[in-house]
Amino acid sequence: MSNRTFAAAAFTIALAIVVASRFIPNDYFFSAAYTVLQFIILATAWNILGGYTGYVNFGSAAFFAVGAYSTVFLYKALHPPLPVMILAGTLAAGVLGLAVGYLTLRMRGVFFAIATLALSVVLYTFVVNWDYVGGARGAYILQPREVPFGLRRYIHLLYSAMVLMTALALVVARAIETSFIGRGLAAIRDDELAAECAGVPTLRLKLFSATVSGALMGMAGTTFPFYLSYVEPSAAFNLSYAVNSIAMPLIGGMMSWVGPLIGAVLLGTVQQVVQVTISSAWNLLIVGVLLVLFVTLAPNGIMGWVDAWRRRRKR
Amino acid sequence: MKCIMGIVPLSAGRITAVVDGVEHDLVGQAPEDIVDLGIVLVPEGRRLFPRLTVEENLLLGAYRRTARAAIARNLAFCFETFPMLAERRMQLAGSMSGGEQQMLTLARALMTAPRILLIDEPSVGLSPLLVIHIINQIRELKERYGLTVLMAEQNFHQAIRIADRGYVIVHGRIEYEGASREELSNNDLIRKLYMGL
Amino acid sequence: MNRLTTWFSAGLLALSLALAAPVHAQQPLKIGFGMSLTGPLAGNGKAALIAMQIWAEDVNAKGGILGRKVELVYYDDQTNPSTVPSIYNKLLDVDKVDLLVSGYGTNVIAPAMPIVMQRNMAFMGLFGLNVNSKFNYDRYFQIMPAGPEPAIGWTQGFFDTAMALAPKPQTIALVGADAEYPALALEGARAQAKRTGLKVVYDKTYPPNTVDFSPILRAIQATNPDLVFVASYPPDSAGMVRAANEVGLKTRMFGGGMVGPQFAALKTQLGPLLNGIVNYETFAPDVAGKFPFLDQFLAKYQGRAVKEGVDPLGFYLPPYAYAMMQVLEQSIKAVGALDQAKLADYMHTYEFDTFVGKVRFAKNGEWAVPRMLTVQYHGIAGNDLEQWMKPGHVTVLAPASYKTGAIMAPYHDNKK
Amino acid sequence: MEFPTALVLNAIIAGLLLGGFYAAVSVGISISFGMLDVVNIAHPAFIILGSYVAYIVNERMGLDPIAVSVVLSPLFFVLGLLLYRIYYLCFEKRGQESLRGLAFFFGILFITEVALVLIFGVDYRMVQTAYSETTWRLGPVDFPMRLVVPFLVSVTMVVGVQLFLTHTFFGRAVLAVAQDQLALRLMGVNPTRVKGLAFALSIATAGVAGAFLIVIQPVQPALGREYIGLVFAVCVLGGMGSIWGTLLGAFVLGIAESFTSTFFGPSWAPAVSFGLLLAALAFKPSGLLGR
Repeated sequence: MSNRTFAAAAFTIALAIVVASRFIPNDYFFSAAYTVLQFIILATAWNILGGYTGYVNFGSAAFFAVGAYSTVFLYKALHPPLPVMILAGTLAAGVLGLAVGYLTLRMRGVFFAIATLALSVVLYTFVVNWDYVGGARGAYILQPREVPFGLRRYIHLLYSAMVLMTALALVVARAIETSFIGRGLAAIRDDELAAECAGVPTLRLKLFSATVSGALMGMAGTTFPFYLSYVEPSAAFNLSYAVNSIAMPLIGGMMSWVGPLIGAVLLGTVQQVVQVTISSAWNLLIVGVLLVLFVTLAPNGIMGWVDAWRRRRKR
Repeated sequence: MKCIMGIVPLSAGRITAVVDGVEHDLVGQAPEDIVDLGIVLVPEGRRLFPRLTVEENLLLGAYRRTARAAIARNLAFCFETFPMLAERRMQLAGSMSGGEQQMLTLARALMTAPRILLIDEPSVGLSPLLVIHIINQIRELKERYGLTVLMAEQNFHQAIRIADRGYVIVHGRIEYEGASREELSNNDLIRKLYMGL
Repeated sequence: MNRLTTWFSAGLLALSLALAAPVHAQQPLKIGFGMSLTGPLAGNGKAALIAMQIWAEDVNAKGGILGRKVELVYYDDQTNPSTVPSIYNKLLDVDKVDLLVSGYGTNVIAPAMPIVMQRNMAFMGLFGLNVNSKFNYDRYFQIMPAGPEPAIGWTQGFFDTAMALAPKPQTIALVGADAEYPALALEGARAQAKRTGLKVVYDKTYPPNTVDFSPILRAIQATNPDLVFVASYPPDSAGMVRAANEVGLKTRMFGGGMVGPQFAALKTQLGPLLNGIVNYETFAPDVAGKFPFLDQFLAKYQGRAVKEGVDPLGFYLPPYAYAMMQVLEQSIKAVGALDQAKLADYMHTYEFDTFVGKVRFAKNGEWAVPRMLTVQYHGIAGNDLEQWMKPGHVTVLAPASYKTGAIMAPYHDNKK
Repeated sequence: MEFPTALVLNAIIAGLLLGGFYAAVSVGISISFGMLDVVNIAHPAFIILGSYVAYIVNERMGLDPIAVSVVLSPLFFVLGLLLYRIYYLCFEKRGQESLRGLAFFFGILFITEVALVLIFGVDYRMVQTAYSETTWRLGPVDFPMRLVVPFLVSVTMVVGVQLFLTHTFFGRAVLAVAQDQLALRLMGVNPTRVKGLAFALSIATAGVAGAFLIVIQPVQPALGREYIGLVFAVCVLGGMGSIWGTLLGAFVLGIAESFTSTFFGPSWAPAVSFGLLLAALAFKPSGLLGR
């Protein structure tokens, strides 16, 4: 399937889902789905740099927070319509991604991961000390009382935006994967030096991949302030974003765009279910145990299983 | 040689070694256990620990129990044989030139107090002058310690200078076997292979 | 394309499975909330939960409310605000609860607000700081006794006490953690300093995970302030108190807004180090006479708390969690129905008699009159818990109607 | 901005004391991550575990937490051996350690955290020691024993580790093991065994560091997360695989933190520390004393 067909299909399905969801009377579906979709975007975005290119980003929370805080800033400063805020947050996080891309010039492997972690701490400190966006106190972002498109509640609008953004993230990820860019990135992942010798424009590709990855993560964060109504730094920079955006592609499989999607749907749903069924410390335990089990027993994630199964069937 | 050391699994045949009159079957043993018998390989491509100092590299050679007993004597011998190493004992191994590294590799192997020394391509990447030097050092070791040395070397002329016995291996098969220097150098096969005659 | 649909529908299916919880008959009266049972605020969250469970048992023993048994439906919000919207939507749409109350603290109350407001539910908040200032929701009520202007009410006692000192203090240092509560308390303190004409000579914040506080206190000491106001959370409160002791801080009043000394853990661990500190409390054994019937609750609570491994004293949050439920109980009984508008009306209009005293709500849902106690710890020896359960070590300095003694200033003289 | 002598002196001393503690929490990472290439992100969780062990023994028997932790460090050593065994069998043997190993340790981090929550609850715990409230004063400079005792034990431990690594055959094998495992085998050393023992040593240091932690500040199960950034920062800033570097890096971060706190505003301390780390990574990736 060509990328264009795929994109058309993805957006058609996304629109269909949006329309179909209007008949779901239950708001819990929307907020739970919102969370899972948010993780799909984060996992997909992380995978562009982490899975395709082999640079482990520990600072997903920072990109997410840049998206969220750009919305907070614009809300306070100009109060523009939602699409503008989404676009602005995506761009801002993309710029941060570009900066992180330059870090890849000098660092590889764990050093890069630690640099992104450090970057996240530095950004956190800046946000805490930036009073205009609420600083340590946090900021209140009120959901508008009027909801456009005849939707019943604002969460439905946020959910619909999330569905479309998820489709966009998947289309972008798949396009990168199947194009010459994806092959270049894979070459970098396998052996950066050899790739460079073979004429792969490694720097440009890395910058591109870091920028796109960062922008998508930021995009996932742009609607977060409206979802919560109240943002404070520790919520926006929560460790769970960094952990989940690594764990989900790992569980799903990192070689293709389908892996993070499956991982996010699986782990995200399990988290949602566990949260409302086993309400105690045990729910963190489940994430921990799942993580350990998957990396020990299914080293290539669920997609690894699927591929192995397919290969066996062909034979 | 990698088969002897247990690094590459054996496809067929037997490997045995007689150390101190006891015969050992080497097949299926881990490299570290083979080293424990006194059989030591000087690997191709040097394989030093680049971020350790010369001295640390040497001391690591003396890890096995029997080597620790003789550590002072062996260290003194290494520094005497390769005075350059004594000068640079605090330098990081990775920052030395190729020839120096080759000497360190050899010295490090000696620190293990070997009974049988296997040397894989000692001349790779070295200038002709250095090759002569290294080969001379190997001869000295052999004579001084009564070491058994098994050396694989492309540089035929240098190699046969010190060899008691020689085997010519072409494409993995032994094509010729000789017991002395003369026997080896006056041979059709050798001439054909090495001198293009 | 087929693959994509499959994955999406798999996701939707998984979600809908989660939604398909069994729907019970409308028999019990369900009260729903999220509570921090894990994460940084879990200590308080669990303590509050125990108090609410005790309330439910008490009510059910008396035959429930409106003839219906009370059932608490709660989920762990992990002290993570992002979990809150799903929890409250689930409570409303799947569990079909009749009433909502909040979890513990501002950052889990605020995310519940838009959902509560869309459904026009009456909403009781448990120790949220000025949450309603942005939402202006007329069915929001809050049980923490900080008054209609929480930042001001919170700090009032400290400044009233300070300004009564002779000679009048001139300078003040403000310090607090980079987090939501300390930021608000500092905001209040700044306003109070302005009002009382105190000169602010130090005004800085620190990251909550700071290990060593002595550099901060030395910097403060270098400005030689008459008063030091601290707004902190438990771990940094402990660090501050210890560092003040080690640095040998000299000032006339020290403390004000420290969270932590209210709990048994810090009371016993810091012990004599707390001597001389002026701080806020919501209850003290010295004024137990003003809290009739509270002792029977505390007796029940303390028995359970030890088993659950949470604060064994239960002076701080649990009585208020219980009182929050009492307010609901009394309103429902008076209204005779679960009509949210009528409940809210009733709560705005009438005064409630709870375990924490008489409560009346202001227009914005906060207490009409602030009643945060300002106390001074003194005469503490050793690290046993017993001394804290009896009167004599916690003098109440403000508000006037609760006052049990005079302040002993300066702070460092209390250290012998 | 003024810099009075007494404040500067105190800031230096406080920074050194803090740095000593940071060195203790990071030295294990310096071994496992710096020398063995095992990205043990769960290290802080074992530190917290150490805190709780020290706490229980202190509470039940009134023994000094630091002494307890030193005596009980063999337990942590054994725990480390077991953990490495699992790690080796699941990841190293299959040659896929980096990212999956990282996720594995993330999982271990959560599991340890939850285990602690289930056993001890979520409340903050502290210990009281004989020296907790003593402060020596030398002129204008304060030496709070609460920090001095951990500092001394920590520096002893770190220096001990360094001497052990550079002056024993085993220690040198640890230094070499990540560089060339095959060459090490040719010296008659079993690299897996070396790595296992060295990893166990790193976990043993975590146990001791845990006792320092609970002497210095109150501890709750999730506190470990706060230290993830710090331990890697110290290790990388000091230089990978160098124990002296770790000690130096810890002192640098400690002093940077105490100076920022004293003179500029404590709120900026993390930005300064991690800014230093970023700068180090960008301009001298091998760290201060990296080889």
